[in-house]
Amino acid sequence: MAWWLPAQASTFAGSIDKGFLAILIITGITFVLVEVGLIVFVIRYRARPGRKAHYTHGSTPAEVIWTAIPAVTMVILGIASNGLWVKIKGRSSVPAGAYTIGVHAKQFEWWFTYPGPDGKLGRVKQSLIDKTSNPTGLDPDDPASKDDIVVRNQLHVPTGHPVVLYLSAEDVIHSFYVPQFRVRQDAVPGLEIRVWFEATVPGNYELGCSMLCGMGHYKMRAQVFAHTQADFDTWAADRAAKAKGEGTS
Amino acid sequence: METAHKRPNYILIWVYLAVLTALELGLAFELPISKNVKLALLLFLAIWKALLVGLYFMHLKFERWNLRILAIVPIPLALILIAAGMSEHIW
Amino acid sequence: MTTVAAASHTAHAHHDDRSFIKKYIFSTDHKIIGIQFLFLSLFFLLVGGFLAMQIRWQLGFPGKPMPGGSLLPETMAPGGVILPEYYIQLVTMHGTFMVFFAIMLLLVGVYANFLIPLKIGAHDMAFPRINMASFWSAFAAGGVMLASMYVPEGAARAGWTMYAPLSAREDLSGAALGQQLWSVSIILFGLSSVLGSLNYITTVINNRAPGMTWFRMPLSIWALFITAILGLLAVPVLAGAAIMLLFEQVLGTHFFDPAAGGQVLLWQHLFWFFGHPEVYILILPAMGIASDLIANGSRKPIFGYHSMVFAICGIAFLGWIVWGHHMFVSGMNPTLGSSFMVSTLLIAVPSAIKVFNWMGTMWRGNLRFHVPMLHGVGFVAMFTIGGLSGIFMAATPVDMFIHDTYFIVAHIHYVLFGGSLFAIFGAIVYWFPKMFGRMMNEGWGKVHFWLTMLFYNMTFFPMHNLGMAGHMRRLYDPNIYDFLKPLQPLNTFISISAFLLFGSQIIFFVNFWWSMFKGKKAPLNPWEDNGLEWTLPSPAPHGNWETPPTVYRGPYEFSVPGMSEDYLPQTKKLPTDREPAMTPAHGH
Amino acid sequence: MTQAMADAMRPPFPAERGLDVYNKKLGMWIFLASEVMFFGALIGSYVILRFGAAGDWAKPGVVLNIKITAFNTFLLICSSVSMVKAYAAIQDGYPDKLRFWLLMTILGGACFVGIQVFEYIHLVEHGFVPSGVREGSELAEMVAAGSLPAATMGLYGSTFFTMTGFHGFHVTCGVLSMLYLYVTKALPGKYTAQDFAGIEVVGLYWHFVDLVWIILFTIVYLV
Repeated sequence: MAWWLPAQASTFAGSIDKGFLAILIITGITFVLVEVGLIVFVIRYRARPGRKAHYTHGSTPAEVIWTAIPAVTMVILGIASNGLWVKIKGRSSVPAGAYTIGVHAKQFEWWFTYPGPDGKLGRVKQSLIDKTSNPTGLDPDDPASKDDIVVRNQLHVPTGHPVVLYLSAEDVIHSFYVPQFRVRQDAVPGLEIRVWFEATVPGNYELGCSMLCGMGHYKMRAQVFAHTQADFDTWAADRAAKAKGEGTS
Repeated sequence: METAHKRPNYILIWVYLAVLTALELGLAFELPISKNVKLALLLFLAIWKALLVGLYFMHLKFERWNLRILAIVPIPLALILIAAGMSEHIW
Repeated sequence: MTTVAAASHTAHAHHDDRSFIKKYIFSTDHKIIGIQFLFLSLFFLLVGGFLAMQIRWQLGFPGKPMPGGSLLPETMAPGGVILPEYYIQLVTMHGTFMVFFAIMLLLVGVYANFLIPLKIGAHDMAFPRINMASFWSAFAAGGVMLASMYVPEGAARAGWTMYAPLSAREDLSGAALGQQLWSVSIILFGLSSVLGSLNYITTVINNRAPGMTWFRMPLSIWALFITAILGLLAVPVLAGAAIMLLFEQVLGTHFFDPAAGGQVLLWQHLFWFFGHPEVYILILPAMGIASDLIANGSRKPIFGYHSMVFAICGIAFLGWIVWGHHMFVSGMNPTLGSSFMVSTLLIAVPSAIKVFNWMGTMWRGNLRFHVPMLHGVGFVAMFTIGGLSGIFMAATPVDMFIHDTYFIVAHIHYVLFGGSLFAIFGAIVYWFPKMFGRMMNEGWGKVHFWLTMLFYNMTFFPMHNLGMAGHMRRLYDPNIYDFLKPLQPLNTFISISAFLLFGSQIIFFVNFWWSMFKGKKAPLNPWEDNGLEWTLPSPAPHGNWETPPTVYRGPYEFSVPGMSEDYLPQTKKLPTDREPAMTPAHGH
Repeated sequence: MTQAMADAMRPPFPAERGLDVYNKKLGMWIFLASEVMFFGALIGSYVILRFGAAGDWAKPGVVLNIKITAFNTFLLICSSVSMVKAYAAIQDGYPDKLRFWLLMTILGGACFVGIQVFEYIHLVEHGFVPSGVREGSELAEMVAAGSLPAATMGLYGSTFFTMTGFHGFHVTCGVLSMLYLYVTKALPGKYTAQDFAGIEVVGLYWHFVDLVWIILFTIVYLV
């Protein structure tokens, strides 16, 4: 199945695939119609001696038909797609109570900030970013940042619970892409962009950068671990305890 | 054959432009009006001046419609670009 | 450059008193300028093809030394193994050369120049000297772009779309001079394009021969005219953006620098506001040319001429309000995304009208499969695939999945290679006699067509599957990702097909040069077409017509009942034809 | 324009009816349409950037000298009037009046460019540069003192110099082409009431440049 759509592992992966297949059917029918028509015409109407082409300048009913059918199809397709689009990317689409994760993209790595026990992400400031001691620019003066967990190139998410990511980029545009979740969103310097999804199938996935971001673009990869809720809670508690033990975030 | 077209009084247009520029300058000072009203007034005066130049100096007022269309067509396109760019900040 | 030198051999039949330099190098004759553009753009097509082969080598055989790669300097490919920084230069320059300097120059530079005066019955362009300036600034732009590959840090490396801030900051991209030269070249290119466009528009509006009314113009001229309007209004926006980018690189301005309040998405809005009309600049002339080829090959009037014209205008109009579909996942306002989706989907309507009308033209025709006709039919077949795959990307939720994957790479190549380039090959063969006075070889032309068709589909169709599997674009080595490892055999297959595709172009190349000197002498009207250009000798002389032709009908009157021949030239006066109500000639 | 004059500037080649405007004039209008898009991109970027800017923009008159620019604006308006007077003069068949008014226009345009160069030198001395505010300059002190907004000065410099710079470049091109026409055509008396295409075409360009300045002056200097 490597040449087909990847496995579905998020709540809207199924809907997106349905949209894909619907378009595949519509375009497939058109494709067969046109290509078979061309082949038939090419064979049937090839030049033969003593034959003359039919003299016509066109037909208005035909024009109306092949204007109206695509127009109606496209409008229906647009309306149908827009519902899903608004559900995924709309302004108020993020479900209430979604688990918050901060994603900080830089050449050529992903940094993930988990909120820790308080469930809140600390404030970040671009000016505080330091390559070794503070890669995401977390503000130590913010109480919410005290228990935050910062992890490099490993995204852990629970299944069965919506997750909202706050995407930021440090230098150039990067793009967050997990094919199995069917989710993609650019991380743009100067903007904080929210994107949400809900993983359904526990497992290991890969996160790739899908926007050319420099010569290391190809290796800007992170691992995605979708845990069951219980496993995720254990992992989070474990990391929180570890962070406390080290005395730093 | 004659000068069928009315030639505008160019000096009068010049006076108009000078007066409008002076008005704009007056608006540039601190005035007891809101910023937005001031902006609207300034844009209004600027467009008025631009129209005077376009219509009289560039003779658009005396040209056929098909040439006027040529002059007008790019403007909505540029406005679409600006509107889309600005909409990034109001959602 | 070889381009100009070769032009010298083309027309020795017409000796006029202009010096060699005036005649062939700094020529103001639209036909010579068209031929100059032809050599220039074919050269860049070749360069772009070479770059593509290197990309395909790396993807098909990652990390293996490339044959002949040891010729490249250490900074690009030490020991013949392509470096990541060289790979992204390859990707960037392949896109830049192909879009701006190959396809756009081939369609707008070559055929707008060569065909407009010939097909509307004018002596020359309205502004011959501006036309010459247009060629030489394109030449300079291409020279600068080519030179940028040989500066110490290498060429621009931010993709042909040059997204800021990667393109704007040398500390992030790793190239300073290469990036700046890209901006300079694009500004020069913008100048060339505007000069060309204003010439084409003026010529079509004011210099049509008596009787050549708007709705008697061939569809190729309609398409080139509308394309010129798109170029006129879109390219200055690119030039403005490139100027801002250049200032960002050189003067340290902050347009796209969020740290100082600049906006990253501003570049994308400006670029795609130009970029989407640009897409139609690249396909509309091909559509027009294909219409001419198919009508001629079918020996039938074009089906639905008026709706074809309106479809061209509709595509051009919609082209201005769809640019946001390149930015669905860019962080753009999602409400804008919804409106851009609807306008984008609507483009399917005029495109469908065109495809069905081409089929209507072939229906009950008497199809002659000369090489241009083969390319015309190939164009329709391949453009259909490219157009249909566009619908996937237009639907926003689906686009979220396949954006920036190989699906879009497949789409753009189906439109630009399967669409534009097939039409261009057809056009080259079709108007070769009018350019050089000789015919291209028919047999080798057919071999070239079939091999290209086969290998082209083997190269680009599997890319749809790569994209569906989630294969991102511009990856130096996809095997970094576990989920892309199973796709390596497919990538290798694509690469081998691409090499064969490139190899089959050698046939065309040889045929082109051989026919120029040794081809069969061309008669006046080898394709039995109705257009005005076929009333002129092959090659057409300087100044085109002694006395202007008078036009009595549209260009597609094939197989008119009651006529002995199956074509009826636009200039042939039948007893029932009335003289056009033309504006009288005016002396100085 | 009268029919006879229009005819004189028409190509001698018989043609299907076009726009009833001679080629050079039509070409100039088409060129101006592309210029609208060019300035539309520059001005549009300014509007978008300023609209989306995080903080306030510098108050008018603090960095830029409005008085001298107002005079410059007036100068450009005057040169537009003198251009149209030159056009009217040759239309009525007075080549000597044409020479006078054309020379006035050239002088006006040249003065405009001169004053703009002077303004630029002055601004750079004070520390206003395309990248914003130069370190250690007079303006940098004002930023530090809070009388200028630090957050938007970078954008201010970028947009100001790009827009006015390209406008100045267009004015320079206009002055040079008018000078060329003055020396090669107007001085030898080659323009007549039947043929003054060059004057009309360069005039259109000149008025357009004036028109752009009217917009720029308002949105850059006064808002």
